[in-house]
Order: sequence, then structure tokens, then C-alpha cells
Amino acid sequence: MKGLKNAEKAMVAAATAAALALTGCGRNQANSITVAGSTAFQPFAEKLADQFMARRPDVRITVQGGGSALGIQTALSGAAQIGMADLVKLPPEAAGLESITVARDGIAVIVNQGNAVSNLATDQVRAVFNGTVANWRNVGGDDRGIRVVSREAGSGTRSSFEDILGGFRLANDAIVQDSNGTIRETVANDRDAVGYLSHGLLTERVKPVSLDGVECKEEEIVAGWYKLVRPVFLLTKGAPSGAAKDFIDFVLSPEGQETIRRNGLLPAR
Amino acid sequence: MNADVKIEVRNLDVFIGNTRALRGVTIDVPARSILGIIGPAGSGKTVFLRTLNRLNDLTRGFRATGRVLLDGADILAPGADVVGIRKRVGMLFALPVPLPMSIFDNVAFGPRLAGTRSRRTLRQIVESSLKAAFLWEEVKDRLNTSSLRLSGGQQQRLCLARVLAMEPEVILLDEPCSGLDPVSTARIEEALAELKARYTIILVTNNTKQAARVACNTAFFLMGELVEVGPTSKIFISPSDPRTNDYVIGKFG
Amino acid sequence: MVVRWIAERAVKWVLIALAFSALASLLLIAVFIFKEGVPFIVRVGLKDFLLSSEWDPQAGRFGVFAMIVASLCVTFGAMIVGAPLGVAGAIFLNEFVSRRITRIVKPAIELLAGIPSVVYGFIGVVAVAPLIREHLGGPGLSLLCASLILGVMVLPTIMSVAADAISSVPNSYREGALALGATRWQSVRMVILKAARSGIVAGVILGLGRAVGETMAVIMVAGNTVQVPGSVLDPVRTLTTNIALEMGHATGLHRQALFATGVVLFVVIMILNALTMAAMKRGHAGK
Amino acid sequence: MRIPPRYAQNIAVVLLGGATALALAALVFIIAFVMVKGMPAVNLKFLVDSPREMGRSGGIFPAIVGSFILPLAAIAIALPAGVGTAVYLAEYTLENRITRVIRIGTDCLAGIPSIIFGLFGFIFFVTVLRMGWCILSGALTLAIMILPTVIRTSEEAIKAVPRSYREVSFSLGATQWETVWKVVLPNAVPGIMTGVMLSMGRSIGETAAVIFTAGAALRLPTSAFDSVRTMAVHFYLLAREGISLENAYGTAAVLIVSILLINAASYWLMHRFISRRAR
Repeated sequence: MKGLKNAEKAMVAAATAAALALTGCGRNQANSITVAGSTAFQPFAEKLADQFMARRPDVRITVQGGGSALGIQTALSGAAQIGMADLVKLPPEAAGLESITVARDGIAVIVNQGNAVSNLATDQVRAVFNGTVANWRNVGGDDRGIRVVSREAGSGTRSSFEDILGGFRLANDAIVQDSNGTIRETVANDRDAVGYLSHGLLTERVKPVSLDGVECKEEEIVAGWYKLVRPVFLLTKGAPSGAAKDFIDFVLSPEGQETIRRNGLLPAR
Repeated sequence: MNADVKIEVRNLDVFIGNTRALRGVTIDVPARSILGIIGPAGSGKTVFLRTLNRLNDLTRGFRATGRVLLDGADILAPGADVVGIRKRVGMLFALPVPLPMSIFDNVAFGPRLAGTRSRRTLRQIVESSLKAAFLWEEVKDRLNTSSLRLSGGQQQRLCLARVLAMEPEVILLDEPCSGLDPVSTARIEEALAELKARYTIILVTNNTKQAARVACNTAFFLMGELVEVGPTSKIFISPSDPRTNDYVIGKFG
Repeated sequence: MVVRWIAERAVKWVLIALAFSALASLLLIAVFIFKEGVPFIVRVGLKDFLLSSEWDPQAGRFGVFAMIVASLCVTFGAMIVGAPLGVAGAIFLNEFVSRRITRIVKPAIELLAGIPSVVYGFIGVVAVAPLIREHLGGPGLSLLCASLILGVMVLPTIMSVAADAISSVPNSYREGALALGATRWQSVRMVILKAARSGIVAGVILGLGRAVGETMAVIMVAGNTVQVPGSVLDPVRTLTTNIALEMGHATGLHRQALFATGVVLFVVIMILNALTMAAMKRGHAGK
Repeated sequence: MRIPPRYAQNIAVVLLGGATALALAALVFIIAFVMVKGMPAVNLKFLVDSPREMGRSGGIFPAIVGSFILPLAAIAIALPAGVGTAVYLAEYTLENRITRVIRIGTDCLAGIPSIIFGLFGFIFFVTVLRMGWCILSGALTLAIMILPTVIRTSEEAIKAVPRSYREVSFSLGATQWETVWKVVLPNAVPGIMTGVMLSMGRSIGETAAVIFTAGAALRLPTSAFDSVRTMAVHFYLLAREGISLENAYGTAAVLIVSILLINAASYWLMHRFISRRAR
């Protein structure tokens, strides 16, 4: 009856797992915070959470991605105590939430390293991305077609990009990628591609272009010269309190802001 | 009725789907003796046997009317304790079916179901059952090896021991020697001869000579009907029905 | 005995409850998806939703026609790549190669079924798409790239199920055919493929299901442009990727539109299921 | 014109062999690609250390733990439910309308893409039931996802147990459940294990359903209500956000080796199980 014993063991294991799961219910809610939302800010939040927990061992912070809308939604439903959003204009349903600007992020327009173009006027960016200009020759480059690469509809980076540039529709045949990393890989691999991504995630694999002669650089953004900048919000339902407030205070503290700056985002003000 | 009658079957009709497998069978099975059942393939012998321990409940489309009284209680009655009946009525199948476990575990299967947990008691039961099935001497040193390693004849005796271990009152044998060589068959028959002193045994067999050798009484089934039943000598020497005569002398079947 | 009888009863009820667990999950999922999606479809109109190819959530335009076409094309493409290779591999490994090699190769192939789809997708981005772009033109991230990646991804499933089906054909069939003077190939073509047909079809169906439903790998390699593809080099967006791409950001009507996409996906999969089941039945009847 | 059989045979062998070689080449390429790019990043520290700087440096220990816990928890939930369903379908009832409905439902469930499971799990377990992103939400979602596979393979395995075993068990006075528990299930274990392995493979490689329900926390979980990150999710996030390609490939390499080890271990366990029973 060896088989019987094995089956019994499996049952016992399953029961134990279930029991463990149930005892997990007893954890302390007050000192456990979930932060969810913007994938662009997610890595920063993870870093900040680690620093915060190092000094406050009684608090557990869990950071989840999912996108800005998910940040708003879960902050509203209570699934997360703090939502993260990086949109220029918050959607109407976020009206019920407290929003605190904790950082700013520049959006860099990028091209392949082999592309001769290194500066674009705002009008040209608009024309390139909405498809009216389809050849690099028309904006000062080689005689090659332009391949537009964009983030997906609703992404914080994309909505901010579109809102700041104002009044255009993305070209119909644009390639869509759903993350900074894949946008970067796509542009890095394709000589004709143009895209945009968070300033903090620029690497030498791609080439950022200047906008109206202003480089996408930290000093220019801080000075307010560079146009494509969006805020990063932390959202809470009602005024933040308890551990959530402590965490937000930490993010806004000089130490927190320095962490944000060192890792490629810009301080809140 | 008679104290020496173990099972009384009255007007038993069995349907499987739309086929009528048994037609109005009425028969008394005497206690502590061997009833042989003979008849050609498809005559309803096996269906009859499997009705006696309600194993036909597993057959799709099975339906039975009539009464089967085991010690006076109807086992076909709606509220009958099927599991209890099967404990009292053991069965040995045509092909040996050792369960894929050790020899010991095979024999201890029934007693364990009945709630026997003590290792010592189980050992005793296993030993006595294997002895009664004439298998003990061959396997006593390897009780923990897989039953699948035994030869066909040994496997069938193991199955017999397994039935004996649950201490039934009735033992049903469904052509138990059909897959065995003459030597193994002889050993089974030897065991049966000893067992009839304590058990009511019903032996379905295709082999009329086997019935003649071991059965006290013999019944002849044909096309779902019980043609004739009586002492074995009478059935084989001077049957009252000509069909019985034709069958036992080998005109058909 | 009473205790045993009660226990027996209890077990039976527990089993009945468990047996409905799968059904209950399905219903729960269907209710959730349909509750959010169906009101949207009613509001926009089935025709506008299904037959328009314009998808612009900001402008309030929601048409999924191009995505339905893209889903079907990608799946079909993946099958063109995966099914012949998978079935050929299964035949070859079973009928033309020694048992020893098969015993090593088959588990290795099954191992590949466990590799996460995102790994396949990423390899598509960094290795396959650039090749397509350089040698065939277009953006690289395309219908072709998605079909190739998905085709390779479903290969292990198809190959392993088809191989099981072929190896379960009794040896006597093979010997019978060979004894009648057939070559190895004739015995395969005339006897073994016929006998193993339903198993092979089952493998292809499993692969098909996996290809229709795959999301993460397709997001990476398909380019995700909403358009009815004009050639295999065009980027496309499938139903699954549409949901995964935008769900994180969608609110209000947009979110409902994505659930409605889920409803369409659900229906497309049910239709594919029904068609393949019917095909299998016909296959059985023809035997 | 007919091609003579002998040539047809040769042509077929060349074509089939070519197709097989192509298929194997594609698969070997994928494994080699991951291994070559990933192995340099893998060392002991990578295996036992926690990720630092969002995974840019440090190791992947929590993700390795997550990759084992989550599929195992899912199987712990789906196995009783799936085997129970299979037992009910195969042993407790004849084919009728109810079993047909259950079967069709199971088939439909099998066809649902994982992204839909992810959405459903997110809405139902994470939001409606307020369980948050955690092992339990993820395991329940994965359990529903693998349920059809477990049911199907278990039912096949149970049906393959010879009918005579059941008859013997019944004739020895076993009840229905005793027969199932002591005779049928032990003999169906190898087949059930196949389903478990398939499910394990699918869960360990799943990202869409996991990321929405179990989340992607980088820490070691301490209870079933903690979020975990699996290796597949870790790879996805690292590669997608372009955080660190080296570590992404390293993670994929570890994942492939883990799957290899799990497969090998299960073959070994199964072999042991079968040989012990047949001893």
C-alpha cells in the first residue's frame, strides 16, 4: 500500500498549505502598505521602500506595477493604500483621491544611434508622430522612411507626451510597444525608428534628440527649459495617515528626493 | 424453509439493457456443499453468479426482479446493505486479478477494510488463508514481494486466499480455472474439496468434467433458463431433460 | 457500519461539489467578463464594434475587426509553422529513428513546453525581428515574426502529443503493413497516420488553443499596430494583446471596451473549439 | 505518373528528417541562446542573494522561491479539485446530461487564454475579495487555469485502471470510496502525475495571469498573503523595462535549469513509485 501512503502524504501537504494560508490572515494590516500603479515609477518606489523599511522595520511595503490607471483604481478600491500615477492630466475618477507630486520625469524623443537627425522642432515632432512627415529627409536626415514607435494608448508616458504636444493623433501604422525597455530595444535595433521614453531610462543604445534646440538633460529639465515633462503623483484615498503618510513624507524628504534624482528622475520641485 | 439452504432464489429475472439475461430462475443452494453450474457461453451463468453478490450493480443497464434470499433476507431489497452482502459472499474471477501490491497486502485487503489493524492478527489471517488456499509453502518467505511476480496458478490461489481472508459464508467461483494449466487446476480443486466443509460454494464452469469431479449438486443453464438442477451424479448419468443430456455428452456447447 | 455509510455519503457529496468546481469557475469568469463587456457592446452596437477597424480609445472609437483578423492570421500562421514540423518530427522520431534516440529527444522537447512564453517573445525581439527587417523589409515586428515565434512555441506540444498517439498504434499494424510488402513510408502513410489520426488532431488543437490565447510573447513581437494586415510583414495587434496592452491604463468606457474584447475572444475561442470538435467527430465517423 | 515506392520512401525520409532537424534546431537555438547569454550572470551569489537596485544587481533568490511556491500552491488547490472531479465523472456517475455539461465546461475553461484568467483573478480575488496581490490570489487563479489539465489527465488515468481491480475490491466488501481510495487512485498515480507535471510547467512559465494576481514584490514572502515574484515575471520585468538584460538572461537560464531539474526529479520519483509497487 505504498501508493496509499503517498496519496495520504499529498493530502496532508495540501491541508497544511491551506492551514498556513488561513493563519496568514492574522497579519497586521496597519503596518503593511501596498503601493501600486505606474510601471515607470515602480522601480523607484521599490528602491524608496527598501530605504524606508531599513529605518522603519515595523512597516512592510509591497510595490506593484500595473499602470497609472490601475494605481488610481486600486487606490480608490482600497486594494492599495497608495497609488502611483504619472499622467499630466489625471482622469476624472481620480478627483476623489488626494494627489501629491513626488517627482517629475522628462520624456525623451529617441532615434537610432545611426540616425543623423539630432534636433527636432516641436512642430516636426508632432508631424513625425502623426504621420504627416514620413521621411527622415524632410526633417534633416537621410532619405529613408520613418518608423514611428509609440507606447500603448492610456500609458502615462504616451498621454503626457500627447497632451504636452497638443492636438494630434498618432499615425495609424505606428508600432506599439508597452514598455520603456521594448521601445528602447526596438529603436536601438531599427535605423529608421523614432520613439519616446522616460528620461531616466535613457542609455547609450539610443540617441535622444533635442527639442527646439533644448537637450533632454537634467539641468534643462530642472531649469524648466525642456518642454516634455510630466509629474509623478502618489495618490491616497483621503489624506494620508499612519505608515502611508510616513512613507510619503520620506519620499518628499531630502533623502528620498536625492534617491529619486540619483536614479534618473527629477525632484518634485 | 430448510435450515440447510443457504440461498433461495425465487423467480429471478435479470435484464441488461433490453436483453433478458435470466428468465424466472428458481433454485435452492444448499449450505456447506458445492453447487456446480454448467451451460454454454451466453447461458446466463455468470450473470446469475454476479447477481448473488450484487456485483452486477456495476453493469450499465442492469435490472433484476424476483427474490434472492441469503439466510432468509432478500439481498435485492432496496435497503439491502450491499457492502455487507459482498463481505458475506466472496467471489473468485475467471482470470486471476492480483491487485498490484504485495502478497501480504492482497490477502490483508479484506480484513483491513473490515477494520482489523493489528499487525499480528493480520499476519495470522494471512497465514491461515494462504494455507487454506495451498499457497503458503510457496510464498511464505516472500510475502512482501509484488503479487504480480507470481505465476498464473499461484495468482489464482492468492485470489482464493484473499477471498478466504475476509471469512465469507458463500464463495462464488466464476470459471476459476479457465486460464490455468491442469496442475494448477488440480491444486484449486483440491482446495475446494477441503473448503466445502465450511463454506457454501457455487462454481460456474465451462468444463463439465470439472463439475462432475467436484460439485455435489449441479445446475444446467441454457439461454437464461435454469433447465435442471439436482445431485451431480443424477445430472450426469440420468438427466430428466434431454437438453441436459445433449450438453453433458457433448452434442453442443 | 452506520459511520461508514455516512462517510460514503459525505464523500459523494464532496465529490459532486468538486465536480462542479470547474464549471463554477468558468461561469464566474464568464459572468465577470460579460458583465463588463456586454453592456458596452449593446451601447456601441455589435456591428460597429465587430466590423470597424478603428481603435482609438481617446477619441471614443472602438472597433475590433482588425484584431479579429489579426488573431486568426497569427494563429493560422503559427499552425503553418508548427503543425507540419511538429507532426513530421513526431513521425520521424517514432518510425524512422532508433528507440534510444527517441527516449532522449522526446523528454528534451517536452522540457521546452515549460519555457516561459516571455522568453520566446524576447528572443523574437532581439534575434528574429532584426533578421526579418534586414532581409525581408518592413519593421520586423510583424505578423510573420509573431507566427514564427508562436509556431516554435507550440511545436513541443504538438510534437509530444502526436508522438504519443503514433507510439500507441499497436505494433501489429506496422508489422502487418510491412508483411504485405509496404515500405516503411507506405506503412506510415497508409496505416499509422490513419490509426493515430485523432491523437494527432488533438495535438494540433491543443497547439491551436495555445496560439490563440498567447499574449505576452505576441505583445513583444507583433508590433501591435491596429490594422488589417496587407502582408505578412505588417505589424498587427491581436485580441489578447489588445487587452494586455491597455488594461493597465484603461478606465471607464475604455475599460469596458477591453472587457468587450475579452467577450469577443471568448466567443472566437468557443467557435474554434466547436469547429475542431466537429472536425474530430467527422474524422471518427470516417474511420 | 506514380513515384515508385522506393523513391517515395527516400523522399519521405529526407523531408521528414529535414523537418525534424529544423524543429530541433529551432528549439536547440532557443536553449543555447538563453544559456550562452545567461550563464555568465549565474553564480552562487546570483542564486542565493536578493535583488538590489530593482534587479540591476544582486541575485534572484526570492524569485526562485516564488517560482516554486506559487505553482506548488496552485497544484495543492487544483489537485484535490481536479482529481475529485475526475473521480466523480469516472466512478460515481454514468454519462448523462450533467457529466456532459461538466465536460463541455472543462473544455471551455481549457480554451480560455491566460490573460483572461489574470483579469478575472485581479478583479475577483485581488479586488472584490480584497485579498490583494498575494500568493493565495495567484495560486487560486493558477489553480483555475490548470484545473482542466488536471481533470482531463486524471480522468484518463482513472479510466485506464482495469475494471477487474474494481470488481475485486467490491467483491471483497469495499465501499465505493474505499475502492477509489485504495485501489483506483494508487494505480492512477503515474497518469495523474503527468497532468501535475504539465500543470507545473505551465504555471512556472506563466506571466500574464501571475503578474495581475500574485504581483511582483521583490521580497521573500512570509505568509500566503504576501506578494511574490516568479522567475518568469522577474525575467519579463527586467527585459521589458530594460533594467538589466544580463540578469534577465541569467534568470531565464536558471529557470530553464530548474524546469530541467523538476522534470528529471519527477521522472525519477515516478520510476521509484512504479518499481516499488511492482517489487
